[in-house]
Amino acid sequence: MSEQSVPAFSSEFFGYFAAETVLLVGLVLLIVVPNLGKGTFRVPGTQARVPWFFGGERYAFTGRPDVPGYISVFVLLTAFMLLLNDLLNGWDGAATSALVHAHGDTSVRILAATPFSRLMETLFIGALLLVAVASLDRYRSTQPGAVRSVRELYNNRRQADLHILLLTCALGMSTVALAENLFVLFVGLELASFSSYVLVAFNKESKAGSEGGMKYFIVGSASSGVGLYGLSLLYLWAGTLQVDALALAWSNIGQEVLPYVALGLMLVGFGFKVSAAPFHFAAPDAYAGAASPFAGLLATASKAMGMVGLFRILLVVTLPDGTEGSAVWLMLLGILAAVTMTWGNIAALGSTNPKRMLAYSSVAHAGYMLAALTAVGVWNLGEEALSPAAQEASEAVLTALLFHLVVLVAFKMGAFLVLGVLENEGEIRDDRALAGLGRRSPLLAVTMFIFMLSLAGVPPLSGFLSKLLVIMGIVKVAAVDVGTSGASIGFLGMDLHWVWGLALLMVLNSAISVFYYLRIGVVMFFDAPAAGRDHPVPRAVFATVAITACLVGTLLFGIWGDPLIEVCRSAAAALLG
Amino acid sequence: MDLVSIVLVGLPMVVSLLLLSLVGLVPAALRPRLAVPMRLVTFVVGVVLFLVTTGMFFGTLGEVDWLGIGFNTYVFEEQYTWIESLGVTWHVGLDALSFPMVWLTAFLLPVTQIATWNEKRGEVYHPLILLMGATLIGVFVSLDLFMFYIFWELTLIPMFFLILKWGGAERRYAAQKFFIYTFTASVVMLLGLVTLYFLQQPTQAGAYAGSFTGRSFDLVNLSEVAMAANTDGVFLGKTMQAVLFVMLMLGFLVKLPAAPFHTWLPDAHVQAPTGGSMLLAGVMLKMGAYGMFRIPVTLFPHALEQFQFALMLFGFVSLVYGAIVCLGQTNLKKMVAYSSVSHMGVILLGIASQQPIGYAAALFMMFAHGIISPMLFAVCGAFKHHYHSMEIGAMRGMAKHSPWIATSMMFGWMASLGLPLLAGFVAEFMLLVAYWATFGWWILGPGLALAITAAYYLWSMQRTIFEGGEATQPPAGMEGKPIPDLDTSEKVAMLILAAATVLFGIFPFIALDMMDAWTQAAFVVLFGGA
Amino acid sequence: MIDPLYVSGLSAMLFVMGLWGAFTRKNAIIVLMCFELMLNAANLQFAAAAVHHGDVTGWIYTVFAIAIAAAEVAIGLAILLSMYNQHATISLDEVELLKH
Amino acid sequence: MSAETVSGTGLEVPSFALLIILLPMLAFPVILLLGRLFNGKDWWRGALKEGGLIALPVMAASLIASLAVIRRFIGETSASATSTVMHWVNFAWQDAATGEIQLFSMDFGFYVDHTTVMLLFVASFLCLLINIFSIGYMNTDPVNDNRNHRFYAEFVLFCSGMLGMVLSDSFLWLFIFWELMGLCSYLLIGFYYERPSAAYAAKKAFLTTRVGDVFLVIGLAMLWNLFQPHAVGGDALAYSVVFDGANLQAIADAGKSGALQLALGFMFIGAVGKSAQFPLHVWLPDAMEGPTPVSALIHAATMVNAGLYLVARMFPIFGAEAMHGAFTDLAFLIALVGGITACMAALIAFVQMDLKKVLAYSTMSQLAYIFTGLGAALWLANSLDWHHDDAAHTIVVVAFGAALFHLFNHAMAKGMLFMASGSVIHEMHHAHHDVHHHHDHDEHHDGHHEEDHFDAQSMANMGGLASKLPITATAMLVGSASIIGLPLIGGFWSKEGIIANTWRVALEDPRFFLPAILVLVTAGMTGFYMSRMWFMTFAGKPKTEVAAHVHEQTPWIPIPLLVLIPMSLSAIVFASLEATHYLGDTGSHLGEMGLLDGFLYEMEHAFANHDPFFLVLTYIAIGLSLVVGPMAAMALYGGQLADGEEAKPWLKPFVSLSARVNKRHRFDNTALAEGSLATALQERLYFDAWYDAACEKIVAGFSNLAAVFDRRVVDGAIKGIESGSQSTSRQVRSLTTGSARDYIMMAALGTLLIALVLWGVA
Repeated sequence: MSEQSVPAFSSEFFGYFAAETVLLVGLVLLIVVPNLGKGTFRVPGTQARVPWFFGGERYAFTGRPDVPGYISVFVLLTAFMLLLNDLLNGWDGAATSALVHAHGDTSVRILAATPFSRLMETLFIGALLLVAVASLDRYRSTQPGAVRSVRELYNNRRQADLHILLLTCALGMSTVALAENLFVLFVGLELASFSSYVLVAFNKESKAGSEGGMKYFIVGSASSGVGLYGLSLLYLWAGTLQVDALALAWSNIGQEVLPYVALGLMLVGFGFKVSAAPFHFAAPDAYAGAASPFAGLLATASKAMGMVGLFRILLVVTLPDGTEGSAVWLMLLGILAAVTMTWGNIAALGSTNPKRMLAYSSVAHAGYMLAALTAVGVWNLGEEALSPAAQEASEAVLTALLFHLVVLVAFKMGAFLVLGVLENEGEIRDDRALAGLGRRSPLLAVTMFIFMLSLAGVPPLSGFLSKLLVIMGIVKVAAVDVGTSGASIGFLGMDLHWVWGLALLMVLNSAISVFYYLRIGVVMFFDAPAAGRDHPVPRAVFATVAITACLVGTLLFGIWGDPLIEVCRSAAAALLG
Repeated sequence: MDLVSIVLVGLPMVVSLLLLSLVGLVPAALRPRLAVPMRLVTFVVGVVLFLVTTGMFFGTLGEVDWLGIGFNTYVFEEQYTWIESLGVTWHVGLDALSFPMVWLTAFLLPVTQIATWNEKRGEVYHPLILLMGATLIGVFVSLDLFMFYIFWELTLIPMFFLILKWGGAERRYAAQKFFIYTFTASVVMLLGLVTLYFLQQPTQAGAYAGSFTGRSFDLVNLSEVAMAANTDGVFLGKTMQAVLFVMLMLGFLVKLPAAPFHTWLPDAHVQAPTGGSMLLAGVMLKMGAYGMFRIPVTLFPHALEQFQFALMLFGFVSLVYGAIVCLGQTNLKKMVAYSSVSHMGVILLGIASQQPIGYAAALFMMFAHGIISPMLFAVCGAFKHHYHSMEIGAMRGMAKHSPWIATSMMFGWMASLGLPLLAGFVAEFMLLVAYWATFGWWILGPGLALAITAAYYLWSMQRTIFEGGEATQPPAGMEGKPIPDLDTSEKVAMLILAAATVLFGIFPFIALDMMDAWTQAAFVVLFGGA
Repeated sequence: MIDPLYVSGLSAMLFVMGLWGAFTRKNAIIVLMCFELMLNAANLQFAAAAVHHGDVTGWIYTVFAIAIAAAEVAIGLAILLSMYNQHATISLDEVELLKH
Repeated sequence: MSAETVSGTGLEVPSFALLIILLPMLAFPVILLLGRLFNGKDWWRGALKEGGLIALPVMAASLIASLAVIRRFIGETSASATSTVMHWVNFAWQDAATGEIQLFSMDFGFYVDHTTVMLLFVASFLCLLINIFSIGYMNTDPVNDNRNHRFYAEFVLFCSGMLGMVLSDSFLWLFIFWELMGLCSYLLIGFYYERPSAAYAAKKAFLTTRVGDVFLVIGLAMLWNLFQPHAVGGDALAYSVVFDGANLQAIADAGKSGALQLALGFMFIGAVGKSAQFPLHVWLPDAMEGPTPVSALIHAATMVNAGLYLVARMFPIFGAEAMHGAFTDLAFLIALVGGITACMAALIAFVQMDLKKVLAYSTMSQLAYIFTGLGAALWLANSLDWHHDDAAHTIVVVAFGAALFHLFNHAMAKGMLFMASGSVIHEMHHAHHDVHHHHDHDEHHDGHHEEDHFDAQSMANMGGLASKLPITATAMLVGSASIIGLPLIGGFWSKEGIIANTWRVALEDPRFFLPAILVLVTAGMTGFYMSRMWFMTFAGKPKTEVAAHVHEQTPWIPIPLLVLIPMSLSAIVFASLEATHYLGDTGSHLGEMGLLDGFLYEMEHAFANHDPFFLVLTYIAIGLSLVVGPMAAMALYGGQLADGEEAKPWLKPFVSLSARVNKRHRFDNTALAEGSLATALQERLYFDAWYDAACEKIVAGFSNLAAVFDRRVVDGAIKGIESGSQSTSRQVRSLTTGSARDYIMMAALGTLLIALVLWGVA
């Protein structure tokens, strides 16, 4: 793999990181543009006031409350396109990745744009784009052209705040995807997290909104504190937080406790992000309190961000080829996966609030992904003979995981966006909000049902293919690479590794999950509309566009998943080297 | 032309999806007006399907000799790459195992529509029926495990809506139960399929092996590999074969359904609308039996031998227990539903017998029950529709008022209890022959079931259409009103079904011959006939 | 010079205190302070490790971590304010509308 | 007849034989459809007699075709003929073990031998007669308004089933047509479906026979598996395969003769059900709920004979050399079932007041005779070395022939009796109408019958009809005489043979004493109840006003009676033609000895047997059946006709004899009639009650229990999982307490655990 090194902030840098640059510029624009006005600047010591077009009475055109939204959508769309272009076409044909290093020392790796990070960035920006587009309806509080008042100005500002937060979130997530140093990753993570805390608490006019935000913040801060402490322990042990150096250090690990404890503490930090049990508790409250699109963001992009962290520490750092002491987390992660998926599903089973239900389902999905991660660790039993198979196996699993993360954006976000449309009518407290949707708006209801079926893993939707890929990854590891290697393992008398049991648990869990996903369908198509929600669904053009995009993704990647699988595969290969 | 992909699967699926989207797009007020054109279009498509399959049968389309196809070779075979990295292909084809089922589906589609010609909200109902048919045909023509599974699960969705939107009072519960129950079983099956997939050797994965995984979902290739491995050894080893067999069979047994996994069926049937029940009993249950033949039987003959007795017990219990439970039912439709459980037990016994005659019996039972049970459910539907009650004993002497309903009921009931010269008899007799040869005195169970079957059918007739003396007892709520008989469309449907029952009763060889041919070819391969 | 490991021990104590306080105290402000304790434990650790390894990046991490902690408190206070607006309390135990 | 010669002579059954079956079968939908379309139209009722006149030519054609077939085969001595008509289910596969090609075939074909000839004649002849009778009986009965097309349609289908069963060439097709008849009997018994009793009776008949059928079909499955390895064409149930001596030898060599006996035993249970033998006899009396022609059809011409036919078809297997001595147990069982049923049915017949029910029990009893006779014949065939020993050959052949001949005689007599009883009932009905609805004749509709509670079938309402219904009375008399076994006519020839042969076997095999004694006693009992029926109906004074106004008026009805009277009377001709030899032996001609020699031979055998044992036995039997039984009946029920009534001269002696005996020897039987035995007999020995109770309590109870089990336990498990998971969900979700502190605590605990686990690993 050829790698192009670029010093930070050189001209090449802006070429390679055009998307991130666009985001940054957009951020500045979002701060500046709504504030353009007839403001003047008093030259110090004089009475002369020089107009500097900032503050004061805002200009009519730039002060419109919908402008920030358009800017943000435009910026995100541009970034998305740039990333997509990078992802599909590469950079200049020669280099497949670009590395940002310290000035003068290419061994100090800071950021790296690889197919993997590009894919993740595309995912993050894509999810944010969907949220931004959907938010155009959500927070358009006054009609364009109406008389502006102080309150409107206030709204305008809030509008700008929202989109600024989306863009900072985007930057943070991009950083996570690009980071080659765990501390950089952590900084990006915190940037994105802080934005998401505020986004969750954005509904500050409602009790639920502020409460959800508070809980998410408190628990999130606690776990990131734990994570940072784990990071510091790791630094204490290794003297570096650069990923490749850590991997090297890990491969020479001795009988030490420190790194393992550090690893465990970091798992906590990322575990919160992916909402793995028992770090998921705040998630249902946060989802319920937040506006639906932001809840969708937490369930997709934010979770993917946490997964990136896990990939970095588990797959890149602690899993070098067939050495003693690697993949110590195998059993731990297996238990975590089993508990998480079961807990999520069982809890979702009785949830009547669709948002909480989706939150729990998100927990369950985290469990599936952890199960797949567990499987990657299987081959690493310290047997050199397994090394070639190992590479293949972890690639397969990682591909499945990436595919899963990507398509999750389509249907999970889609489901939240549908809820978002309904939220325009009032808060969603239980599934009566969805009642009678089949009659009120058949197409919306069918779309929602498709999202639900996809979440449940019904073919031929992308949720099925992703789940299938995950299962396939696990089974591949359990059934073949280990089974035929002569390694003496067995599960219930079969020539299968016990992680196959995780696959079994996973399919059983999907079966359980059908119950609550299907209930949404039943409520939509069977129950009569609730009082106050019996008129046709309010028009929400932009949200509809976003939902349509999600629907297309759900169907397309399910029926024709091949291209995405290829992309994910090359991304996986890039991450694992 | 690729008849199977384009005409048999593509056409109904595309047409129904287009029509459904159209209904979703027009304003709510206009939707009822679409009912008639929708019905017409879907009906025409259904008839076309039937004509095409019939043409295939007679060889006018494709010039197929259905008796000479052999085992694991197919006609109308088409294969295109679908998901290259995983080795998934769009692989369709027909053989003497799947063709009767496809034919049956194509036959039942228009008949179902006729029987429920005036179903409410027809603009959605009729396209859904067509969609149902498309997915069912998809299951039968799939020769790729991935594709098979996709269609397998897809069948749930139209049926879910049919039950949920057109069903009885408990439809909400029934629809969910139906979906979840069968889905649960089939995800276990899926895990089995995936495990099987990865247990293939990449070197044997054939031309369509996935670029990523190195294996292929192609069933034909897999069967060949398995057959070769099974001739001088055990494909995948004894343990794995047993494990996979169990996992796959679980999915199929629940679908079939075999006791004790049957309880979704009575609920689904009782609540489903007539059309849904007709297709559910007529074709959908056979998916389980078809799947058994297509995958576990073909791939794992050793496991089949190993589990022969267990399989027989499942069939035995389904047959006998199902019949006994039938006798205890007071709801006509529930009784018929349990009778389906009982009859599906016959199929299971046929497979368990591991006799060529038993296989042929099971295959023909699938077909025969596919003709007879829709009629039973059409009768139940007529009871519901015209009498607003399906309680046995809630009415008496209906034969006097509704001779058509009574005659249809009598005919259907008699066909179902295995009267000679009607479709079900040949299968039952062949089964008994095979069963005695394999299991000996266990035959008393099926014998008992035969008697009980007669008992519950006769009992239910006695207490609905007969008796009553001078004052026949009308169903509740209809006292003093004229009691209606079948509609014209229902009459037509009944006549068609009855005619088919008689046709295949007197000339069973129309369908049986090709089943025999398949069985014959299969046995040579599977159980090592030189 | 103090052995960096002693500093690490201190940071470990700080961390445990912070974590313990985070779920034993009801007052949200105090909980925020506990978070600061946890973050500062990490900072101390970074500094100690930087000394231990003689690596300057550890100091840089510390600086960044302090900035992060500051931002966190700012956001935290803002969120607590809005919570106080709605619930008229900053006791974590009295804000339990969303559960199960 | 020898088993070796059975398997085909190359003589083809003419293809028109198919018409015998096909015509009625096709007439079924035609009549049904036309009836449905034109019901109520005048021409349909008048010109076509609601389908009766469609059925009539069809049945006539069927009879003609039958006669043509009979004519071709009646003289054939060598053997039976088979011909395959339709390839039905054919199937071949390669045996896994041997690699041989195995065949499976269910082809349909014809098989004609002497038994077929006889039964074909009986069936088609009686069917035609009953058809004629029905036109008189059904079409003038107002109850049947607008539904006679159903009757005729089901009737022709029934006939088709019977004829098909007789003609078919394998046990499988025998069974297929057998079931077809079962269906039709169900439909016909339940013809008056609106009557609860009819609906109940129909169900009972079908179910009871179904129980037998289940065993039959299992027996067939067993038989199939026994013969499958030896079946050349794959059709292991074809007579040509089953009767083949070599095949049987192979089975015997394989040590499977026990299995074969088992299979035959199972099949016999089917016959027991169909022919209403103990213990599956309960359906037959109830089957009288059907219209009288149906009773005639079922009890005389067709269905009940099916069981006998099935057992008779087993003869070549019993008689095969290979099976020598292997099946004596089964033969005994057959005879025993026959003996018990004969006696039991006769006993019950003593107390029946319903004319048709007496005939029903009489049928049961007579069929039992035939079973006993068949049992004896089968025992003989199985035990004697009759293939090589001429004397033994004759014994076996005559024993078998006697049973079959009794079938013939009984069919003719019973058909006549039922039609005569139908005539009585019908005229009683008419008279009843005339008496009670003289003035509003046009207005009567279904309703009146039920309201009146007048039982036209009860003999308590009759009496003294000999003068009013001369033809009917004559037919009744001849029929009864034939059943009783009046020397020289009808059943005498065959019944004596049956009794004699049963005793003959009893001398060899003491177990047979039981059936032998039973049939001998039953002969006397038969004399009693048949006489009782006749005298109660025709002698004495009319017991009701209705009975006094009866007269023969309905067209069509007397025709079959007039035809059948000479049939029964001329049994001596058949006997002289050595029907017993002919029927029992495919190797003999009809009338081989010539008519006169035959007559002398038979007379000698019957009345002057060289063997003193059989001579005595004959006279005991005659004495019992002709003297003891009828005298007792006369003493109890005899009486002179009302004043001014004049019976026909040939009836007069019987009436006056009965009056004389009645006057002289009348004895008081009140004590007996009110005794517990009589009550038990009234209650049909409680069999029905027990069976009903068993069905109600055990079967229904058990199935209700099973239904509850299914709902509560099997489905309950599913529901339990569902509700259990819901409550688990509640509990799991209750851990999400809503307090942020708890969340942190959980996370901290998790952290601790993770740290500990990893510490442990390290």
